Amino acid sequence: MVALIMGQINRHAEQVTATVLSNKRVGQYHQILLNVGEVVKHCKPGNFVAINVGGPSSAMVLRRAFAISRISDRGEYGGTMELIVAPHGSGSKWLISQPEGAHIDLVAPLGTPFGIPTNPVRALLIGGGYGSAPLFGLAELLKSRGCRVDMILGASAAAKIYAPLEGKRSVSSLKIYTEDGSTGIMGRVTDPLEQLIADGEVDVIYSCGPMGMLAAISTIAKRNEIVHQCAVEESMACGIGICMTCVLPIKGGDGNITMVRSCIDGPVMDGELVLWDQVGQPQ
Amino acid sequence: MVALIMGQINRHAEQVTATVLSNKRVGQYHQILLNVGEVVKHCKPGNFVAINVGGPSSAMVLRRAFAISRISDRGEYGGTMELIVAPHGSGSKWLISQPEGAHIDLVAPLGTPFGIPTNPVRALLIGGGYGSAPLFGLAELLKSRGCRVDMILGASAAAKIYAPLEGKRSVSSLKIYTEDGSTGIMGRVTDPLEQLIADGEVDVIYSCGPMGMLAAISTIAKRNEIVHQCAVEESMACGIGICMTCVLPIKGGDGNITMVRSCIDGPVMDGELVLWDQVGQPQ
Amino acid sequence: MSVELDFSTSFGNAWFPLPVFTASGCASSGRELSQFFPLNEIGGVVTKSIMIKPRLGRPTPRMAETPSGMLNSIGLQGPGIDAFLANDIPWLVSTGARVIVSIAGETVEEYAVLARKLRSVTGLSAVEVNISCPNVENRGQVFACHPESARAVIEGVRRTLGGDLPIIAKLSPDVTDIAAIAREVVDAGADGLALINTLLGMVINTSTMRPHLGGKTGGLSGPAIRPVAVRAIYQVHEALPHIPILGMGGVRNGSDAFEMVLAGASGISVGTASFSDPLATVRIQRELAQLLVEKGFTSLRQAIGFAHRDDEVNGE
Amino acid sequence: MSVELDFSTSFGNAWFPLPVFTASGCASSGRELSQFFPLNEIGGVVTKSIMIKPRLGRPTPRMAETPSGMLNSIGLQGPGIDAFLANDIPWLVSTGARVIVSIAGETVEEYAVLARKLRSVTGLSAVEVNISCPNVENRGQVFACHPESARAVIEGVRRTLGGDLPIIAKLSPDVTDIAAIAREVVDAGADGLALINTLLGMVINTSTMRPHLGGKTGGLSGPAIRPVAVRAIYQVHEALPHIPILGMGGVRNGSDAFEMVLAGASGISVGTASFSDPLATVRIQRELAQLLVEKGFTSLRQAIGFAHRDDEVNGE
Ligand SMILES: Cc1cc2nc3c(=O)[nH]c(=O)nc-3n(C[C@H](O)[C@H](O)[C@H](O)COP(=O)(O)OP(=O)(O)OC[C@H]3O[C@@H](n4cnc5c(N)ncnc54)[C@H](O)[C@@H]3O)c2cc1C
Ligand SMILES: Cc1cc2nc3c(=O)[nH]c(=O)nc-3n(C[C@H](O)[C@H](O)[C@H](O)COP(=O)(O)OP(=O)(O)OC[C@H]3O[C@@H](n4cnc5c(N)ncnc54)[C@H](O)[C@@H]3O)c2cc1C
Ligand SMILES: Cc1cc2nc3c(=O)[nH]c(=O)nc-3n(C[C@H](O)[C@H](O)[C@H](O)COP(=O)(O)O)c2cc1C
Ligand SMILES: Cc1cc2nc3c(=O)[nH]c(=O)nc-3n(C[C@H](O)[C@H](O)[C@H](O)COP(=O)(O)O)c2cc1C
Ligand code: FES
Ligand code: FES
Repeated sequence: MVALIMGQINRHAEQVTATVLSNKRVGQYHQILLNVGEVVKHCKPGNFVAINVGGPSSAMVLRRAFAISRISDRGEYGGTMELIVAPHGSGSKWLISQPEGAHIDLVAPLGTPFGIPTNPVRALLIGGGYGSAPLFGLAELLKSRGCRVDMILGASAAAKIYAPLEGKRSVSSLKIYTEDGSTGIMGRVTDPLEQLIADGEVDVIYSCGPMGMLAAISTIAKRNEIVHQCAVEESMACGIGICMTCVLPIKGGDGNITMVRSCIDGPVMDGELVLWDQVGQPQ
Repeated sequence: MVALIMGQINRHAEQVTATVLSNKRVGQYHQILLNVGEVVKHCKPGNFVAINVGGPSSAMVLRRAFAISRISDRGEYGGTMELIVAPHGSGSKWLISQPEGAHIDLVAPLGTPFGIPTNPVRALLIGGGYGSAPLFGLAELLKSRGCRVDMILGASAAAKIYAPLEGKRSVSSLKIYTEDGSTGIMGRVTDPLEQLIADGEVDVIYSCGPMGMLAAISTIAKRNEIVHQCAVEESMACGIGICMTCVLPIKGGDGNITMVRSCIDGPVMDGELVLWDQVGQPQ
Repeated sequence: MSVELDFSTSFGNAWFPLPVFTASGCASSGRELSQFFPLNEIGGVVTKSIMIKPRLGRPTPRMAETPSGMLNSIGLQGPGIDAFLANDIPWLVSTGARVIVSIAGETVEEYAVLARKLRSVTGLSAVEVNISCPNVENRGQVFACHPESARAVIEGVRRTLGGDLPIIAKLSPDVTDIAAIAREVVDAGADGLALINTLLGMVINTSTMRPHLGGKTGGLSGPAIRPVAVRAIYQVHEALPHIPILGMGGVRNGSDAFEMVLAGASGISVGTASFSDPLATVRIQRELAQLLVEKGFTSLRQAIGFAHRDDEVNGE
Repeated sequence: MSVELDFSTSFGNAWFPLPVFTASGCASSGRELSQFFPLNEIGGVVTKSIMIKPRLGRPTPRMAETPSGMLNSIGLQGPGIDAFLANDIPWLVSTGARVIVSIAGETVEEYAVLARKLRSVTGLSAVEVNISCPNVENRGQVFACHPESARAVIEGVRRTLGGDLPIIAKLSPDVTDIAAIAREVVDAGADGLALINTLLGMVINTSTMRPHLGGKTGGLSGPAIRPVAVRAIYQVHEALPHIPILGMGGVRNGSDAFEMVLAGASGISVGTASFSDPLATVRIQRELAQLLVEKGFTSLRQAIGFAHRDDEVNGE
């Protein structure tokens, strides 16, 4: 696994101007393909990008963070990167309204990647909402290393499940859970987890999604002594480690709490180390 | 002439959503044609519009004022309005970047129109830079009332002269002055003024352009007792008479100074009443 | 709305069926806005601060746009109280609008004189006392900046006005401790507080390399200052939970207004937003009503200061 | 640039070849930004305010974006002065960067302790004293808000530090009279002033209907506050024309920096702008140089306070 508390910015991070190659609506999300050039070579599953939103006279002064969904450094455009964007507030809405050809100012790659096991293992990938975005690229990579990849996706409703056809190819199994039962099984991604682990189907869990989901998975993983790498999501003002807004409480080596920056020591973290019950609590 | 100090907002002013029909570069300016609907019926030469700029998450909180260049209430689109926009700061640059089909939030018509004489007179129209924009519509109107219309346009350089071909048709004569001589005569619009007046060619002067130009014309008009209607340009925060930022010092009836709002008691004012030397001076 | 919402509010003994008002200086005397909506469809019109004598105000330029805000330096241009009472008020009252007159003076005495003139005027709902004005008797320092001068103005107005018309004291955010000033003016007889006036700011014109505004400094308003306004409202409501607050400062939509209500505002004034949207006041009022209903409130009153609900429990 | 420009500046006896700095708390200890540009190509790095002990800081969320600005409530998270001096400073000094260490305390004594620790550290250019911290000995009121406590901190630091290292006192804009505080701290031994720290603000989360930030209130920064910063710089330069000012608050480009220089700043710190543009500090420095040359200045010094040039003539 990757070292967790490096306290160092991704050494490949740079500011680039990307061009929108396509922008398609997929369910409640937008799939945005960007031409980003050379930088793609250093992007790994789990990394994210930080995007300037709103144009030159925007009232929005902070970048927005988006997970890198998939990358390609071949093809007619050179390096391309795909983002899956949920319309949330004004920044994401601006982004999904960008037409083909628009220029996007982004900093990439940022943060830690998912750690890739050196031996083939049985990996369970769990995604919540747009949290599935980086998991398909991860699945491909794991598969290419001989891992077996199972995937569970969950969301409140069908339109919030992101599971592209191409992506499904890289997984051995895919289960979908929705809270309203509008697609897949009615329930939550954590429902089948204990059983799968008991059945010996899981060596390592990779997850990405809402913090509550990550916390719940962490509890189960810890109880069952399964390694759990999760990509967290805290409000970030800078994305490059200089503002200290994105911190999470971590169990330090000495047993004390440490507040680490999730933009450089994350987003991918060891779920066991995060003190989930203390996130957002006064110290 | 129109009453000058009415202290009342243009009674036809309303907020409308306009659609960009075309947006063309003309010299240093952009000629923007808007579909504005019914409101066009109440727009007169001299009136202006106030436009929201920058879109929903813009840091620009104030509307921008633009003179109505020409209007048409016939044609395939219903009421249309043309604006001539000079790229200046972020607001005007946003406006000139709006593509065909974009929606524009505008308030129109605003302010006082040029007063139209009841008898046919010899009218001299003087425009500086984009200040010529409203003069062509005015020229057509004056011509339709049997007036003779001469026009003098001036600017620092050729690219800042706005004089469309169609517009030229409505004037009997057109002289152009540029400070660098890059087109027309080298000099200023005021250079030939005394002589034209002395020659008995001018009953009334209409002007629109930079404040310095209007002041200079006013001095000459006053000395020669020629009526001078000028469209002024002060910084405006609201355009509808509620903020008191756009004021100009006027000689009141009692000889005292009055500060009138140029957005509702202007932009067209009696040049003789404006206390030009006190504009921007502490009272 | 299908759900019943009690949208009324009070400042002292003045009851208003609706809670969103214009902000002083951002609606002149209401005439212009009345072309865009009927003035009796909002909480009320707060008029531009009026002084005793006619005033020409500051030289132009009087405004500068700033990021998400603007500076103004109008310098209280106006016709003087007599012309104002003769021309503007009767018209305004005739529209059925509820009227809050804002007054401004250069001495404690001037405020009292203004209050005396208002005593006999019919149709007024309240008086807003703009104490963010330079005190000519004390090196031009703003009344609202010092507890003593703030208190003196409100005491004078209270005494002269008699007991009927509610007084809303309008405070400046440019102070070290706004809750302390609030306490003084309430103690001196204010029935409510208007929070906040503009922040003192400046823009230098990089072409002329001089202060851009004719008056050099100006008042900063608009969305840029909203976090400061919300904080001031929150602090003052915490200190004086029973004093109604007229909240303002960068309110642009219903959600902004709701934020202020949750922080402790009993009513909202809309200023700068009217410059870009003449319908802002009615629109914001409508949006606020919708939000209250969506959140399950059946009256505005329930929501006032709701963001403080943990305070008693947690201590802090 | 083909034209010669003397772009250097001084704070007390510290001379800097370049005038644009990072802002405290907006560059951590420089390491991350060094990936985007060499740290010795700017005026210097002002480090995040360091306290005596390690601190975890405030709970999350620690930030909220606001119109043209943001609120932060970090609560001075940091490793404590000893770890900081052991790990961060040697690295920073090794990059060739000029270093200004920012210190923060909860008592007058703590500031003095911090100053003592800095005495023997080599490679520092100056100390920035962040007095916008709650004074635990006086009801948690911020040191910078009262002349006496502001003075006490700076006197303590000056005494302990000895005479060599220049002191830059960083003031809060949340005061009634910033020039008065400035006078006190200069009198107490500050060689320069940093203007301005953030404004106290708050955002209410309309979903939870509670203050959005874990720490309830936060500091407002970014372009939204620039007019307040320019005004503060202008006022303080007017009151103390010979005291160098490190200007900051919403500087986003060269023109913003130029505005502050004209108002009276001898140097510029760039904070929030680095969050959206990691290269902001160098870019702004380059743009400022271009503007100075375009306007015909041959040195930064000539432009400092240039907007005041009419003051002597016109009085005001
Ligand atoms: C590491 C990381 C990866 C992410 N990946 C994705 C992704 O792949 N797809 C996607 O749709 N979204 C993703 N998000 C969430 C995305 O950043 C937010 O939805 C977005 O910032 C919201 O901005 P806004 O202007 O639309 O909303 P607003 O609510 O207007 O934003 C206001 C401020 O709050 C911050 N903010 C709001 N919501 C979030 C959030 N959920 N997480 C962090 N900051 C937030 C914004 O960045 C902004 O600074 C990711 C966030 C992080 C931290
Ligand atoms: C009655 C009237 C009619 C006008 N007609 C035209 C026209 O037909 N074509 C045209 O190109 N321009 C016209 N202008 C000028 C136009 O309003 C400004 O160029 C425009 O507001 C600049 O905005 P900006 O965001 O591009 O510049 P910025 O400098 O970024 O604007 C900042 C602020 O200053 C104000 N401002 C800046 N320059 C001016 C100015 N010259 N006059 C008034 N306010 C200004 C802006 O409105 C804005 O509030 C007119 C102005 C007025 C008052
Ligand atoms: C152009 C302008 C003029 C103002 N005039 C006054 C005034 O006369 N009296 C007063 O108390 N406040 C005045 N204010 C302050 C506003 O009433 C309000 O307190 C402030 O602008 C904050 O609200 P806003 O951000 O919604 O505009 C004025 C504000 C502006 C922008
Ligand atoms: C996230 C953040 C953290 C900050 N931390 C500190 C700090 O530790 N010490 C300090 O003196 N100022 C701190 N500041 C204030 C800045 O140094 C600066 O004074 C202020 O942000 C205004 O500048 P800006 O608008 O360019 O950011 C901080 C600001 C931000 C945004
Ligand atoms: S987002 Fe700024 S340190 Fe992580
Ligand atoms: S622009 Fe507001 S009154 Fe004229």
